[in-house]
Amino acid sequence: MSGEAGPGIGGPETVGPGTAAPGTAGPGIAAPETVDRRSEGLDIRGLEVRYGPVRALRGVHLAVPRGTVAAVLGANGAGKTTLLRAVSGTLRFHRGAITSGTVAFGGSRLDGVPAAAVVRRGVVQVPEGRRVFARMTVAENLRAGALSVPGRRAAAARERVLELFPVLAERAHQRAGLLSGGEQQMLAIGRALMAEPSLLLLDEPTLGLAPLMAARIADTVRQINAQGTSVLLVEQNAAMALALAERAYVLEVGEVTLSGPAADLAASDEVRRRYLGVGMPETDRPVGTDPGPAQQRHERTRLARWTA
Amino acid sequence: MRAALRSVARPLRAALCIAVLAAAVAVPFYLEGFWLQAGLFAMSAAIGAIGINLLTGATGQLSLGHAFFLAVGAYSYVFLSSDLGLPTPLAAVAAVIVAGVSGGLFSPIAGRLKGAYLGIATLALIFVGQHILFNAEPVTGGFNGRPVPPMELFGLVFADTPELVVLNVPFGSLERLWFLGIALLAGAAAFARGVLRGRPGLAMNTIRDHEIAAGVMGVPVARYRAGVFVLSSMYGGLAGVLVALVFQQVVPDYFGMLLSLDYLAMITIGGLGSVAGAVVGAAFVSLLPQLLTRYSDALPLVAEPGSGGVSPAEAARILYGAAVVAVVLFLPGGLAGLAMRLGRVRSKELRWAKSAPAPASRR
Amino acid sequence: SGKATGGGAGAGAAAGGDGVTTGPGVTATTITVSALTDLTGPYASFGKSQTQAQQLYFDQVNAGGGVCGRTYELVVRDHGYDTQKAVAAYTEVAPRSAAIVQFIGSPMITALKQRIDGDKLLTIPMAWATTLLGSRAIQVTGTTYDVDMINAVEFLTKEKGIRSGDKIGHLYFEGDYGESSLDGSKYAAGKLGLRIVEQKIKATDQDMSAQVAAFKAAGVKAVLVSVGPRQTASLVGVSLAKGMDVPFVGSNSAYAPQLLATPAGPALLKDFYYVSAGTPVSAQNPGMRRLVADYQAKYPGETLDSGIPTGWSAAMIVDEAMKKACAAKDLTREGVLNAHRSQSSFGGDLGTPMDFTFFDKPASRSSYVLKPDKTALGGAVVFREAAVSELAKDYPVPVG
Amino acid sequence: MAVFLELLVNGISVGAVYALIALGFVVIFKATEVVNFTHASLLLAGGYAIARLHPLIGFWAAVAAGIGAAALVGALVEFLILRRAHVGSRGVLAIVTIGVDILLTTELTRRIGTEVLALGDPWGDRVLRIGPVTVAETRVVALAVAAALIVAFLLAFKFTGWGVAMRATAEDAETAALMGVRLGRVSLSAWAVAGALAAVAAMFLCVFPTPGLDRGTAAAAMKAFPAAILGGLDSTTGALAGGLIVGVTETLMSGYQSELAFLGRGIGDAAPFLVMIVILLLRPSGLFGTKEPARV
Amino acid sequence: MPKRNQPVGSDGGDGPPELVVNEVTVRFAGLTALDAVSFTVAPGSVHALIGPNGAGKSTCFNVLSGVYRATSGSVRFGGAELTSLRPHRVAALGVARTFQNIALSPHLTVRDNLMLGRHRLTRAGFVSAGLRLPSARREAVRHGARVAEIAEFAGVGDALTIAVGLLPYGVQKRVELARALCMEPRLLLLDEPVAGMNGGERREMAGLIGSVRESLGISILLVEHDMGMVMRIADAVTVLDFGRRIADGPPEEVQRDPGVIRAYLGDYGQGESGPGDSGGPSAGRGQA
Ligand SMILES: Nc1ncnc2c1ncn2[C@@H]1O[C@H](COP(=O)(O)OP(=O)(O)OP(=O)(O)O)[C@@H](O)[C@H]1O
Ligand SMILES: Nc1ncnc2c1ncn2[C@@H]1O[C@H](COP(=O)(O)OP(=O)(O)OP(=O)(O)O)[C@@H](O)[C@H]1O
Ligand SMILES: [Mg+2]
Ligand SMILES: [Mg+2]
Repeated sequence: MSGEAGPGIGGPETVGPGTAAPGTAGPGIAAPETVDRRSEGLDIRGLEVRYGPVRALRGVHLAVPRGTVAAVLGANGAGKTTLLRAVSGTLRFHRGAITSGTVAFGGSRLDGVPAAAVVRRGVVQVPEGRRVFARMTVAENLRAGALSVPGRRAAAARERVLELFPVLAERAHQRAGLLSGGEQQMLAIGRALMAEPSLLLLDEPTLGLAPLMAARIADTVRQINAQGTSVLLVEQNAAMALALAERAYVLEVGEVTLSGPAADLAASDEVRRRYLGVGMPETDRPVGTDPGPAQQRHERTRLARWTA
Repeated sequence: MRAALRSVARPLRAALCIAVLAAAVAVPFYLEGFWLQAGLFAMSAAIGAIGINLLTGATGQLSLGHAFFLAVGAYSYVFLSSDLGLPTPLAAVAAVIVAGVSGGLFSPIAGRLKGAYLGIATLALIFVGQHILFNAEPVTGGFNGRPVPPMELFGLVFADTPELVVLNVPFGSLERLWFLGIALLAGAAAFARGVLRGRPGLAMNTIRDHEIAAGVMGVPVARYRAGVFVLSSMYGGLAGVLVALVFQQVVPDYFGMLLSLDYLAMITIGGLGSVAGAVVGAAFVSLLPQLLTRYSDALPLVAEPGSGGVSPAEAARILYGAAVVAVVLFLPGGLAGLAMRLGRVRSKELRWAKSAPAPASRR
Repeated sequence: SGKATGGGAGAGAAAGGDGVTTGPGVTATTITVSALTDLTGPYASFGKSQTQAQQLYFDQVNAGGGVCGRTYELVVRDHGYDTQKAVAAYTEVAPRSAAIVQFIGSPMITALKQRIDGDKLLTIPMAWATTLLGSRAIQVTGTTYDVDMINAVEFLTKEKGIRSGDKIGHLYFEGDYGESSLDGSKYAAGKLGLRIVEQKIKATDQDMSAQVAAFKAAGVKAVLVSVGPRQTASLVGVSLAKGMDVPFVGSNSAYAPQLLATPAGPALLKDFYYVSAGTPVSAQNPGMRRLVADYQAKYPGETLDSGIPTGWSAAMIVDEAMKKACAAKDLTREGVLNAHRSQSSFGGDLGTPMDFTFFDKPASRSSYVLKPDKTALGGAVVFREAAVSELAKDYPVPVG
Repeated sequence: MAVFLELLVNGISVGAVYALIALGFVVIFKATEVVNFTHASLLLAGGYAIARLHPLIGFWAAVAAGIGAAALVGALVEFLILRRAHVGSRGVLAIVTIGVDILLTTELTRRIGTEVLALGDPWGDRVLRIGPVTVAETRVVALAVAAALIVAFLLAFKFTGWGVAMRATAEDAETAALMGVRLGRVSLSAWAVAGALAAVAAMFLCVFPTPGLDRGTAAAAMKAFPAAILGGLDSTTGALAGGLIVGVTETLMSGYQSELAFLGRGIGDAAPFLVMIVILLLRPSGLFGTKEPARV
Repeated sequence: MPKRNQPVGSDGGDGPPELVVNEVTVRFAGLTALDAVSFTVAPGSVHALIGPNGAGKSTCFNVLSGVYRATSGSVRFGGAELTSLRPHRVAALGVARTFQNIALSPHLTVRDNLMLGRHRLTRAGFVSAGLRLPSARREAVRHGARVAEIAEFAGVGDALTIAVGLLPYGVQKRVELARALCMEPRLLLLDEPVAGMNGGERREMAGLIGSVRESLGISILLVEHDMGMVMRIADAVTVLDFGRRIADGPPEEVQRDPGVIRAYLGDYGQGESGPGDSGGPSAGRGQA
């Protein structure tokens, strides 16, 4: 599986097990690009990841050409975060490991490389769920973000981040743990930008952000992308993600079941129904998503009152 | 499927329990004093360890002061029975209660402090306790301590005299105490199990994992912290009474900091948060040095005492230290955890010892 | 089940082929004696030299054909000054021992006093607290700490010009050693109209500056020292440095030759003395000479300290008791005790003469005054020959 | 009055040494959130190295070597053991350090055996006379060194990348790694530094007014616990304050024990802990400690 | 030893009282997180609390649930004044909440996490649990059954024996809701219940919240940034900005309020994927 170029790269959209092919078809990507891409951006081939017994990813092919934005959609538990962990080398913090396949960036392999080294290659992740350093001040958090870059550049980066998120400037000396959820999210993103990444991995950046702020993040992504940073975006807000990305991938229970130009995916009924929540009939259940308990027919069931 | 596992496990458990019990009863008829005494030390340790495991393991409150509560238990027993002339069983019960109360007096600290801070704050109990033991002579007998009146239960005296012979085995104090020890340990273990499995156990674990959430879910956090502290002190007290009965004389030096550290080692080696773990760990920690000392002559690489080189006692210490380290490195969940994994019966108290997986950490 | 439990004097008493009734620890060929010592704890140095001296002693006796047609077997258990281990070790060795030639640590002995008595097991404690008196089976050798201190105080008055009305400091350890020493000094002070300035410390204390400051403030004319060598060194050193130039007299355990190598050495050589019932290894009498020679032969390079004669004579005491018991054809524990208690003047070159016929008083009341000395073996020489002070002679010893 | 001054000065002077020891605890705690029981044996290791080496290579070289040696031991402890212990709670790690401490202490005391080892320091038993008060020169130096080191670390933690990385790692290793922090190096360096500090502390602990290094030396580390806590486990300033408070309390209490006889003699050792309790009642995370940001 | 807080189920049946937040102010060193905020949650209604990040929504929740002390002002729930109560006392009155950042015990099973929700309704203390008294046993069984029922309802029925830590985030969110329901609350506080979920899951969660309200008739106070959802299920909306209340009223009005648009919504729907509305078009717009 891992060896040969999986359908994820070449073909317009993949037909994964248990998924109907969406109607529309986008232009395929020619082979030479693939070659050049492999030397250039992020290239994931035949990736399998396990957490002990749990297999979280299976035969995933994914590519983020330099200077582009790719989006990953998927239900809870589909493996999005796992995918990013596999790239950023933080799987080991969760007793997980890449069991087959390769992850390459800028032509050199990332799999098996410790997280710190990955960062030094310019691949920076905004972890899921903020993860700010609660006991350190906002300023110190930003400082921590810039640990991998020289002082002068750090100062410049700091400027940019603070104008992007003015509130961080106001709160510079407050302890990050006391920030509001959204403020923490901003700090987390700002902290990542401090490292001047050439590939930015965003795990649900707009989580808990107000609409205005979410839009702001979207613009930010466009900006830094315009400045040449490639972005791998995991986002539950599918509409936004598809709007930002050139190319999108749909993960279901650890497999890429759908991929292609974002526009095409945005147009596909499948995606519209499941990830944009558009026109989803009450009765219909998403097929093939995490077999876990996530989906239940709760709209039907009523809960009786508790009488002692 | 887990249910299935359980249904298989239950009869197994029962059989195991019966076997263990039978063995326990048989022991005094075959083993000599040294072993009985070692066993009794282990039982007392186990009781104490269960107590501190409720505190440190299940509620996440570090305590270095456990030895103090053993002292309170032991000395209260002596004082109440010989000075106030309480009947010994009553004195024992009262002693446990006194230990609980002294734990309660500490609750302003125990309720408010967490983790390392509480841990070191409880060190104060040791040092202040030692000071009192040495200086409050009328009660404690000062440096040379006090003789311990033997327990007397339903006319049976737990001492060498009057002579008693069962199946032509002379039943001295150790043989008699053995059964008392077994009973106390079984009781203590069962109780702790109930607590951990029941409503309080959940509250304790949640306080450990997420204090604020616990409060919001209706758990009176401070009161629970204090409550668990009291409970664990009572376990300490009971352990103290038992150890006093074995020693026949309480001396202050015994209840020092090393003892407290031993208790922490026990629950780590055994397995944090679980009753079984506490017992296994206690047995390991309290038996190891005694065995090594006893078989010092037989041990390889261990030099003849006084002849320089690694002496038995040193070997014991080294092994002990190594064991603590090794267990944490290679057996997350401790010896009990290992047993569980071998028996493929997982116990919920044990899980937290393994570090939390990803999605939980959305902080 | 043929299991034997400890306890019960003469448990398994039987008449051997040679018509000698034997008790636990005595077989047709061997007599087992045990040493419960501290080789890894605070008293390691002491315990080591004692154990080695005793090993030496029994080897020599065995080489000479043993006693009563039997050879000695010395079982050594190191409890590292840990009560639980000590109790465990006792429970293990007691049932198979005819005597305990060495038991270090009075907390441990106190913890076991009842049982030792019950087991009628002749035991030589290596601690000299009055609390150990009053048991027929336990033989405290030489003087007790308090008697030593009484002699010390008298020494101060006789030779160091301390007179009625003066204050003398007493630095002592928490615990039996320090506190029974204090009994002595208080008694003497009371008799001689002196005032004692107490300073109690713990074995873990290292720096005596505060205590010196207190003594200095109180204006003491001399200081009694019942602590460990470390603290002694610190005390004496700091006192001189702070210009408190007074005589110091220590208990036996307050001094160790190792100290002379430390910066405190000079200070100790200046005006420090210590009292002991044991003859220092530097003593020039034949017995001591031979012991030292043999010891150095067997354990070359090992430090020589007071532990050696102490351990040796303890072994000798037990050996004597066995010989006598053998003569009486009774090697049961009872027999050994009777034999032991029948000796009224046990003496030798290694310590002041002792009387074992009673056990509610120290076996001896006379102590040497010794003085540190760089050149001497064991780092100390006799400064004043052993003598019983007037006070000590009719001092009512508190017992138990 | 003179007595009081004398005691006070002495208290401060021992406090300085305690502060140095406490600083070691604090560094480890800040960097790894582990209560480091191994510190006692690190002290012993440093002292032992100095004591053994000074006859051969002279005092200062020996001190340098001792610092190096202790740092190495510390680093090894981290590298061989703590790094490999994947446990959820910091409490468990604290217990591991107990195990390590037992190992090291046993071996070191075995080597030290029955000796009392002098460190051959240049100060000897000289004392400074300030009016009525006298204080050992060694202690004056100790105070200076302690103050200097503590300021240094205060700055280091606040302003150097090393400090930031260290605190980040302590709080959330994974995220720190995502900042490009080399986790291994950070905690390794922390332990090395703690070892070095221990050696420095040991040097002052084993010179006049104490006779030298012996197996009992490590016990002094115990006194540093209340010092570190009441100052605030994660505060370098706290270490200094705590050390001095403990030193002074202890000295005054034992100096005045005759007057305080009703409390029982030898209260000097218990007193610091009582003070600690009182302070913790008022400030549950010590005088200068930062308290957990509690919000949901 | 902890005692039970409230007679069991005393508040189970009867309908919820009104929640009146009056002039509540919360200050932290330097900043005012809530500035004299007042609003009222009508019995049995779904009331949304929205506003920009850092507006003070969670702070408000923390005041309501006793985690923070209000600097001034009052919160009345039925007869009780909440501002003076500690969290467990508030819980005893039947106020349950979920957290913006998941606050479950990762190592305990879903069942155990839910059972904790029963804490205020059960009474077994150390003694009765330790001695396994019949009372404790019966209690455990009864409430165990209810927990299973609620789990089923919340759609985590077959995860009961799994350690929460191993579940994906979305499922953990459901567990949190279920745990809150296990308290048999009269007032339910939900802090961003659908954050981190995709369209489909949001729709389901919305449905779930709806049916909670239908079947239990309890009051729900909701903090959510997903306007689509707010518009869909809220009866009334209060908008905070910089700790001050800038609007209050039925959703449609609030949605039109220029102040709200300026401070919070912006070009409403931009990058927004509320279930039903705005999803597709916005995606299209993004492409432009
Ligand atoms: N540490 C772990 N141990 C075991 N299983 C894990 C671990 N972490 C994640 N998993 C499992 O791996 C699968 C993928 O998890 P992952 O967090 O990548 O999903 P996700 O797409 O990020 O979901 P979400 O949208 O909730 O973030 C899930 O089924 C989850 O249960
Ligand atoms: N304990 C605290 N100490 C200091 N400041 C705090 C504390 N809690 C909250 N704040 C501040 O109060 C303000 C309001 O915080 P709050 O969490 O209520 O915002 P919010 O409305 O929930 O925002 P979000 O939608 O991002 O969660 C924030 O600026 C935050 O920094
Ligand atoms: Mg995720
Ligand atoms: Mg919030």
